Amino acid sequence: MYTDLVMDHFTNPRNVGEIEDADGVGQIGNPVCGDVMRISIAVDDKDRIADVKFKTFGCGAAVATSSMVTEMVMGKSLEEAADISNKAVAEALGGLPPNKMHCSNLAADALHLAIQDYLVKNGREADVEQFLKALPKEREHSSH
Amino acid sequence: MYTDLVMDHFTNPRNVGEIEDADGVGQIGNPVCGDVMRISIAVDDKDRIADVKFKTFGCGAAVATSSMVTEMVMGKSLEEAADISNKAVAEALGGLPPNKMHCSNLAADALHLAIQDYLVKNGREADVEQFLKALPKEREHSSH
Amino acid sequence: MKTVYFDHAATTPVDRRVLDAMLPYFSEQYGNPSELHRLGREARAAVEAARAQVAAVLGAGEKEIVFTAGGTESDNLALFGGLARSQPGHLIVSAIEHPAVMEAARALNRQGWAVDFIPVDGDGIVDVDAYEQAFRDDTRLASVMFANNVVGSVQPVAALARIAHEKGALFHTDAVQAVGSLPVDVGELGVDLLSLSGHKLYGPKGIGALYVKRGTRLQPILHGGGHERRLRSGTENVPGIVGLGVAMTTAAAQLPEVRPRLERLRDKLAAGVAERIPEVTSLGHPTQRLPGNVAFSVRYVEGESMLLRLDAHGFMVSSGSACASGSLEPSHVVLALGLRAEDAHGSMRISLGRENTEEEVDAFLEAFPPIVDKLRQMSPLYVKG
Amino acid sequence: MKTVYFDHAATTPVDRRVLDAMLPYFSEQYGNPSELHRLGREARAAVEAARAQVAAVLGAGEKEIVFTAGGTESDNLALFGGLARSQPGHLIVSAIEHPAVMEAARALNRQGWAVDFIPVDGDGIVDVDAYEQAFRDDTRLASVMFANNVVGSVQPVAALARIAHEKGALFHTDAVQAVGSLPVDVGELGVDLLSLSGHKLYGPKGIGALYVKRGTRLQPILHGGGHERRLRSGTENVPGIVGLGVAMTTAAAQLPEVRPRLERLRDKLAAGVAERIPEVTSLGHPTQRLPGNVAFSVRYVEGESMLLRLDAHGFMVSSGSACASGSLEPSHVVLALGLRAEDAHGSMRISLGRENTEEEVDAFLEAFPPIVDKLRQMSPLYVKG
Ligand SMILES: Cc1ncc(COP(=O)(O)O)c(C=O)c1O
Ligand SMILES: Cc1ncc(COP(=O)(O)O)c(C=O)c1O
Repeated sequence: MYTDLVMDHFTNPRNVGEIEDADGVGQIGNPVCGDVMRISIAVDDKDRIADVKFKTFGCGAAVATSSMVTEMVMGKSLEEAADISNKAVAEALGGLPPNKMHCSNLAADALHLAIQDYLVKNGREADVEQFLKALPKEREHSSH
Repeated sequence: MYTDLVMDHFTNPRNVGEIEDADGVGQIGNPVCGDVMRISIAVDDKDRIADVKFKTFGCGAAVATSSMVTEMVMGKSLEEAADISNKAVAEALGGLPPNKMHCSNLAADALHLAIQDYLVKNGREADVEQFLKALPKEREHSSH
Repeated sequence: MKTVYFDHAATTPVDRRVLDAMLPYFSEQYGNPSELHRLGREARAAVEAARAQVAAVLGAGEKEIVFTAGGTESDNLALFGGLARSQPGHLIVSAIEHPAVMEAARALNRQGWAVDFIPVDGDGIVDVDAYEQAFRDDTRLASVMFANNVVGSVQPVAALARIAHEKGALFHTDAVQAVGSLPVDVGELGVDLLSLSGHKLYGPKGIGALYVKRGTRLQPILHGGGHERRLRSGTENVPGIVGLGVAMTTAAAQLPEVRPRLERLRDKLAAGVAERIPEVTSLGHPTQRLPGNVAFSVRYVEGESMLLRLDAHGFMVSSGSACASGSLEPSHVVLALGLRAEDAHGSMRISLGRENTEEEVDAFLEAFPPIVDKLRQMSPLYVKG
Repeated sequence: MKTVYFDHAATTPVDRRVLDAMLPYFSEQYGNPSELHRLGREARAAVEAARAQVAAVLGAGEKEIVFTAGGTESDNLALFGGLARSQPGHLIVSAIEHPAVMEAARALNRQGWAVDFIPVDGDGIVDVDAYEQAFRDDTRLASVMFANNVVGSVQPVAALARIAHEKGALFHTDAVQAVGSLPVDVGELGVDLLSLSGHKLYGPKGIGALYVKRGTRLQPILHGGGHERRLRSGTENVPGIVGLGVAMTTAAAQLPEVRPRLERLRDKLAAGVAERIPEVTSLGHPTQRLPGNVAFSVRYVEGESMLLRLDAHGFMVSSGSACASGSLEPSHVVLALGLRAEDAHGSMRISLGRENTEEEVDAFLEAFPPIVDKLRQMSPLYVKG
């Protein structure tokens, strides 16, 4: 049911862990639903993601999308990173089973929350609006 | 579904045919129902069945019960022959499948009708009553 | 004694290639397709590959194939499942349906559905005018079989489906006898639901499929774990499904060769019987019929007694439909053709299959007339001595 | 890589003896049991011999065994068939039934039946008081499974059946997980209906049976040719039926040897996991449980991720019930035991079978702790680093 790439990211997840003194941290999901993802980022002075790490409680898809998103954004500008959608992550993995698309595919949202966290912490609320049009608004997901 | 004995009587039926100038003939069944049996008898002067033959249109059970009844009554007295029931014929064959008990197991009835025919032809209506208590009265069977 | 199997409409032997394909799935690749581990995933892949095979042969999409336990379940799922959502209304079936459709329709009738049984002509073809006129405002579904299991007649399914759709009803066809023997393309037919069964096409018993056209609303009749896109719960019969897939592919590949060959044998057999035995009525349509089906009625003798004597000579045939009820009633199909009950009792079905040969047909034509003769001599209905 | 199959509750490999017994019935003895010719009669005899085998193991009469296509169909036939004649009334099922009973009960509920779901205690045993009090004047049937497929708990079936009968209701038990693993005697249990499935006891997939106590009124859910004493139409799956018969006999013969061996392995495995891994909750009753079932919940990690990592190490286990819906909900069984949803997500089921060895258990106890450790390191919920 999972593509080889999903299994690869699940079995050998990239960038696992937590950045100490991270510039931004985003967490999404709910243990009751079976998926929690936390992404921490280090941002350099050119607004680039210098480092990114994740921790995830969840199924194979949850781990793989988390791992994939860290790989996709490493070294990217915040603006580019903000453009990455959950859908794009799933596509980069060669697709996910239909029943995994909704709940376990939230890694991009966690990333966006980490970016928002960074921007807010640095007094750049204005950029939040600009970068993150489709920001997850503590989605329905978290409470269902 | 049929016992070996049924198959034997079906495959090698005993006493097939029609007695010319029979002393008594009995026919029962209805082609619409798929079973017709005709039994003809020759009766000697000691009221014994000197010869008996059958013709049958019907399934394996119909043929086998016809054949069996002729074997059972050959040489018997009319009184003994009149005592043989359809059930006894089925038992002598080692049993019949349940769905064959009702419609295809009428050979004894045909025999009884042949005995009745003989008795009536010979002015012995009184004996009919005595010999054939359970005479088939053109049973429900024939019309269903 | 050499035996000759002439009862392929009742069931067929599993093809060697089919069995070989199935074998690994019993004791080695035995995973449950719902499980995520390796054995489970491999079983899932096997099931989906078989689904693709079935779909390809029918010209269907993979998501339109639901695996069931056989033709009977497919028929029941089509009728009960197709009608479950609606208030009882009206249902149309032909008068010569297999009991799997007939009894499902009767059960629906007991639940409040009005049912019309459409008559057939003397050749066993559905009366299209009567069919068309039977539709009512509340007709929800019409079900007419593709090819009849007793007399072999093939129905004008595409036309019947078109009419049902014009009237706003669903159309189901029981193609259990047709799939594998005739080309069956759901696109050309335009049907909404189509039933098939593995054991009629050299696949295993206990497996079948229902084609469910995309968008057709169907309710399950077996509830549970939600297998088969929620339409049929129960752990998948993986070896059976794999076998069905290969059986479909094999049958489709062989059809262009097998079909004309069987038609020739069929016609030779039918002509031979008619020539050699007086007072035989052939049953079903002369040309619009299953390639392997020969059906006729022999006057003055009863079907079972012919069948048993033929069996004693090594020929396995059927006296009509294989009905577990052991009913002694003459076949409702033969009666629907207009035969008198006494003649219907004398009906017989020979159904040829791939492995049958011309020698076997010749041997039958030798063996059969003396058997009929002997039985007629024994019959009180036979006048000419 | 050597693989270890620890998922016998999902399905089992077909036993060699079972497969050998089945093989002739595919391509040689392929007759349709409803046909009267030699091949048909031989198939009929094989079916009836298998029925006798199944009946003997259960302590039932031969006429009390109905062959179906599996556990799901048996469960559905018991519930829908057992209730069909009556006006909608009241139905009792346990809160931990398999979806085959649960969803059938829900479907009946949509048709107007009131349904009570009886809770279980923390060990997964039905609350007998709550059960008894749930009966109403119009309760027609109670269904409580013999042994649970997720947490392995074994229910007091005989007592539950007795109560149902005192209240004038029918009693059904889904014994799909029990038959073959525990002694199951319908006389001692006093049940009216009992479901079993071939592929859970080293028999083939796609075959099952329903025990129907003499005198129990049941309506078919599959209508057609009237097979199985009119209770289940459809050409008999002869190889499957033959396989089920041998599987039952074989399982019963091996039970006295296999059961204590599995119980020992089970207890060693459960103890080993509890010893080596902190914050693990074992699930189900400590002793009143299936011989091969080990179930537990591991905090801070999710079941599927454990399962997939174990699979990568060659160990095949399940994260709960094999559910084709691919639901992401935590198991309703584990929730019914009182676990919080977040902990229920970390549940895992190991189900041992005949061919498992102590070495395999030891290997698992080696491999598993580092996997949990790695996943916990990755978990944002795991606080102690
Ligand atoms: C036309 C037709 N429909 C349905 C069936 C039932 O199929 P199955 O025996 O696979 O249940 C059969 C054969 O038995 C058939 O010939
Ligand atoms: C307790 C229980 N009941 C019913 C079933 C359904 O059986 P089947 O898969 O044979 O339909 C299963 C297994 O899937 C089960 O474990």
